[in-house]
Amino acid sequence: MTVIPTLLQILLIIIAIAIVFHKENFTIIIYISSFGLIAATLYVLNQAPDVAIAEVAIGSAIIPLIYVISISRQREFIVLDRVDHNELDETIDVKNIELYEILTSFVEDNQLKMNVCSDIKGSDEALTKDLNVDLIISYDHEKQKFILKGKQSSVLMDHLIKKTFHLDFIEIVTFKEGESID
Amino acid sequence: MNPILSFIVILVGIYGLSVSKNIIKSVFCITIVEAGTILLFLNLGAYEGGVIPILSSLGIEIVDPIPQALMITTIVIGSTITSLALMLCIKIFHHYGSIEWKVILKGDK
Amino acid sequence: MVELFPVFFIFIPIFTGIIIYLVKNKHVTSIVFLSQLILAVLYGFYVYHYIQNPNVAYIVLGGWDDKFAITLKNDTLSLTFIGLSIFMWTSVLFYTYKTNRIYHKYLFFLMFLEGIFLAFLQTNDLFNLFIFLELITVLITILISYKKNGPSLKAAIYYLLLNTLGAMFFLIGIIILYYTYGSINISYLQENIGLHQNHQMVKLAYILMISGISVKSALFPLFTWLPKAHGVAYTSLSALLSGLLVKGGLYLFIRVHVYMFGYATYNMTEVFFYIGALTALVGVVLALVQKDLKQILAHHTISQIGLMMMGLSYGYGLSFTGGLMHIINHALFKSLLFLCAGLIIYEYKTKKIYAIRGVFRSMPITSIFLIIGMLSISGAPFFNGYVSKTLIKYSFKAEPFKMFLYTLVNVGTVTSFIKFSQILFGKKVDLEKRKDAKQFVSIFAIGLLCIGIGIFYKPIGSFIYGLDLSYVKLFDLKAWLDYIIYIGIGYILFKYYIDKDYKPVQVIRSFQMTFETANYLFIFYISSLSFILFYLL
Amino acid sequence: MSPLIRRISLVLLLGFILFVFITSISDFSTIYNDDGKLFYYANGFQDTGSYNYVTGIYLDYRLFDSLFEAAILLIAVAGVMLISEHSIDEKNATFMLDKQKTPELFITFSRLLYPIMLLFGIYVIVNGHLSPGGGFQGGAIVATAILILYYIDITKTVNVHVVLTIEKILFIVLVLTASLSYLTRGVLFTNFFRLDASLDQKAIFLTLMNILIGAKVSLGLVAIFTAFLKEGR
Repeated sequence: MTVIPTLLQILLIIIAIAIVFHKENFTIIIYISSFGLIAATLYVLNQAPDVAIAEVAIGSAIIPLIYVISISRQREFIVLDRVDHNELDETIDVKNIELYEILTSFVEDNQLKMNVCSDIKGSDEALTKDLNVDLIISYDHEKQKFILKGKQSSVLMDHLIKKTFHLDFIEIVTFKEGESID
Repeated sequence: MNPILSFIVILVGIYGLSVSKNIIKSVFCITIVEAGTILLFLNLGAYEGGVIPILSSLGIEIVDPIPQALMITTIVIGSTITSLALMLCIKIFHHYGSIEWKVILKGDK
Repeated sequence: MVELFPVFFIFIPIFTGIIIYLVKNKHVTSIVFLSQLILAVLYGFYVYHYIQNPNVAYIVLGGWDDKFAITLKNDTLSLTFIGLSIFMWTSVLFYTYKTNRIYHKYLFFLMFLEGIFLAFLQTNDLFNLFIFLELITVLITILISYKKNGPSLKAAIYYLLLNTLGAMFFLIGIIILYYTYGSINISYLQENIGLHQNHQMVKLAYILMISGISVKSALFPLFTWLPKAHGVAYTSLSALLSGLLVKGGLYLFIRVHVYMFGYATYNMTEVFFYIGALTALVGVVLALVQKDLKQILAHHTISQIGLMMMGLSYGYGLSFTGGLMHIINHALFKSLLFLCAGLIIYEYKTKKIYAIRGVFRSMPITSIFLIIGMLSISGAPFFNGYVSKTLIKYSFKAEPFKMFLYTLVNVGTVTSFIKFSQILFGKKVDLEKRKDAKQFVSIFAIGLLCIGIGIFYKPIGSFIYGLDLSYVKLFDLKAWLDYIIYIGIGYILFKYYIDKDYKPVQVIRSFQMTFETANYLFIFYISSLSFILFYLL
Repeated sequence: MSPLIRRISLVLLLGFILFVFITSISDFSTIYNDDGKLFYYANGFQDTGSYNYVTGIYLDYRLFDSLFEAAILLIAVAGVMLISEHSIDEKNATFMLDKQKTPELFITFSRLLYPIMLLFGIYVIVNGHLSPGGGFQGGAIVATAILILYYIDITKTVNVHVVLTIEKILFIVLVLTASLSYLTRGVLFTNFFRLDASLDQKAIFLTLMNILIGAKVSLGLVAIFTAFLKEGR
C-alpha cells in the first residue's frame, strides 16, 4: 500500500529538481502543471480530497495559465510604429525595410518576439512609462533619420545602441526616469 | 518515511531559490516550497492512518480534518502571491528589459 | 458589548476602506478621519474597562471550546501597540490626506492595512497570525509598488518573495507545534509548552518560527529588503513602515520567544544579544555611507532594530522594558524624521544630501522638528530616545565588551546624524511653499510626544509597565558628558573620514545583495541557529 | 564566492537541516498528539451539522480565518488591477501578434466542456457540506469554466470594474452574514441557527456561506485572469 505514495513522492522530488535546474521557462510550466497534479494525487492518497480539488482547480489550471500569459508577455518586444507610411518616398522606404530587418535580427538575438502595434495616442514618455511599449519609431524629415525612443533603464536599449551605432540613418533617444520626490 | 520526503521537496525549493538567476524561477520555487509545506502538513495528519474526514458511519477512525481546512487557505494565499509576483514580473521586464536578478538590482543609487 | 470592541477595531477601518473604494468621491474620503475618531473613542472605553476588569480582553469567536476555536486576546503589550497604531495612522492620514485625497485606492489599501495590523496584534491563534502576516506582506507590496517606477517595482518583488519565504517557515513551525500539542492557541501553548520543550522536534519548530520572524523584523543578515522597500515608498508610507509595521516582527518575537516559549527555556539570550548588536552595527555602517536622505533614515531603522533586539533579548527586567519603550519611541521619532525629510524633499525636488543646503533658514518650523527627531534618535537627555537607551544598557552595564559594542553603535548614530544635519546649514533658498497646515499638525503632535515622553517618563513607565523608572536620571552628569564626547568623536570622524568619501566608503555604498545571496544567508542563518541550539547549548 | 563553492556549501547546509529534521522526527510518534482529531471527530457533526468535517471547520469553528482568506483574494485582485492599469486610452490600438486565431478543434471542445465544468463547479459549491468541496474549490472550478470562454472568443471580455464592485459588496455581505449569529446566539462568527437546530436548518447556513464564498472566489479569480490578459493592451 505504501509503495505507490512513496514512488509518487520521489517522482515529485524529481520534478522539483527538474524545475530548479531547467533553463527554459516555457517548459517549466508543463513541469509545474504536472507537479500540481502529482501533488493533488498525493493529497488524495493522504485522505484529503478537499485540498486536492482546490489544488487541481487552482494549482494546475489557473496558476499555470497565468504563468503562460506572464512568460509570453515577457518574450514580447513591443514596438510602436509612428511612421506615416504614406509620406515616405522610395529611398526612405528601403531604409525602413532595412530598419525592420535590423530589429528582427536584434529581437531574435535576445530570444524575443516582436509585436508591432500602431494607433496609440499620447506622449512618447508617458507611453513607455505607463503602457509596456518598449520602442517607439518615428521619422524626422529634417534630419532624415529614423528616431527610436525607449527607456534608459532597459538593458535591451543598451544592446540596441551597440548594434546600431554605426548606422547613420538611425538615432536613438532614451528617456531617463525622473527622481520621485513624494 | 513520508514526512521526510515532503521535507526534501521543501529543501529542493529553497535550493532553487538560492541559485535561481531570474525572478520567474524564484516564483516557481516559492510554489514548490508551498506545495511541500502542504504535503508535510497532510502527511503528518495521516500519520496514524484513517479515512477521509466525511461522516459515513460513526466508529470509523478519520484522519485529522484541521490540517485540510488550513491547507485550503494556504493554497489560496499561495495563488494570490504567485499572481501578484507574476504581474510585478511583467512590469519589471518592460522596465528593465530583463528579469535577471543581477540586471535589475544593478545600481540605481 | 465591550468585549466586542476588538472585532470593531478590525472591521471599522476595513469597511471604511471598502466604502472609499466603492464610492470614489473625493469628499467621501474624509470619513477616514471619522473612522479614526471612532477608533480612538472605542479604544479609550476599552482601556478603561480593561483596567477595571482584565477578563474583558479575552473573546472566543464562535463560542466553542477555546482550545480549538479562534480567540482574540489583549494584554498590556497589545493595547500599547494598538494605541500607538491608531495614533500613527491618524498622523499619517493627516499628513498624506491632501496630496493623496483623489487616490481612493491608496487610502483603501492604507485603511485595510490598519484593520489587518490591528487584527494581527490581537489574535491569539497561530494560523490566524500566519494569515495576517501574509496579508500584511501582500498589502505592503502593493503599497510599495504604488508609484510603478523601476525601483519601487524592484523593491516590491524583493520584499514579497523574501517575506513569503519567511512566512512559509513560520508555517512549518506551526505545523510541528500543532502535532505536538494538539492546539494552535497561543495561550494554551504558553501554559503547556513545558510538556515537550526538550524534544528535538519542538526545538526545530522554535528555530523555524524564529527564522521566519527574523526575516520579518529585518535582523542581521536578513535585513536587505528593508532599505529597498522603505527608501522608495511614499513618504507617508515610509514613516508608517519604518515606524510601526517593521515592529510587527519584533512584536511576534516578543509573543513567540519571550512569552510563548519562555525566554529562559532555551538560553538564547546571548545569541540574540549578539545578533542584535551585529544588526545595529551593520545598519549604522551602511547608514553612514549613504547619500540619499531617505536611504539614511531607512538604514537607521535597521540599526535601531538591532538596539531594540539587544534590550529585548534579556526577556525580563529593565533592559526588556527599555527595548519595549524603544519600540514606541523609535516609532515616534523615526516617523517624525521621515515626515520632515519628506517635506524637505518635496520643496527641494531632490533626495541627494549634498544638493540640499540652507534648510534652517528656508524652512524654520520643519527644521526645528527635524532637530527634535535627530536629538531623540541620538539619545540626548530630555528626549525620549535617552530614556529607552539608558534602560537598554541596564543589564549589561558591567560587561565591557557589550558596552563597547553599544558605544560603537551610539557613536555611529551620532556621526551619521551630524552628516544628516549638514542640510540645515547654508544660505537661504527661495522655495515655493506648499501651504498645508494639516501636515504640520501631524508633525507637531509627534514632536510634542517625543519631548513629552522624554520628560514625563516616570509616570508613563509606572502606568504602562508598572515599573519604577527612577533609575534613569535626567541630570546625570555622566550621561551628559558621554553625549558630548559622542558628538566630538562623531564630528571628527565625519570631518576627516566620511566627508572625504574615501574608497572604502564608496565600496560599502555600492554594496548590493542579490536575491540568491539573501536566500543563501537565510539558510545559513537557520542552520547556524540550529547548530547552536542542538549542539552548543 | 564562486558559484561552485556556493552550491556545494548550500547542499551541505541543506543536508545539515535535513539531518536535524530526520533525527528529530525519528521518535515523533512518542509525542504525537491527536487531541484535535478526537475533538472534531466527537463533536464536529453535532456542532456544525456538516457531514464534511473540513467544511464544518472552515465555515464554523474557524470562520474568522475564512473571512480573511476571502479578504486576501480581494486585496490581491485590487493590487493586480492597480499595478496593471494605466491612464492612457488605447481602445483603437492594434497588436500584430494578438490576431492569431484559436484552432477550431479547441473551440468546439471548449464549447462542450464549458457548461459541464460550470455545472460541476456549482455542484461542488452547493454540496460542500455533504461531499468533498466547498466555496473555495467550487469557486475556483467555476472560474476555470469562465476562463474557457476566453478560448472561444478572445474579444469577449468581462467588465472588470463591475466585477470588482460586486466582489467588494459580496465581502461586506459575507462579514455581515457571519456576524448575524451575535443577534441570535450571542457569539460572533458562527452559524446563526441555534446549536440544537435541525440538520436542515444548519445546512441552510452552510450552503449560503458556501455560495457567497464561491461567488466571491470565482469573481476574484476571473478578475485576476482578465487583468493578466489585458495587461499592456
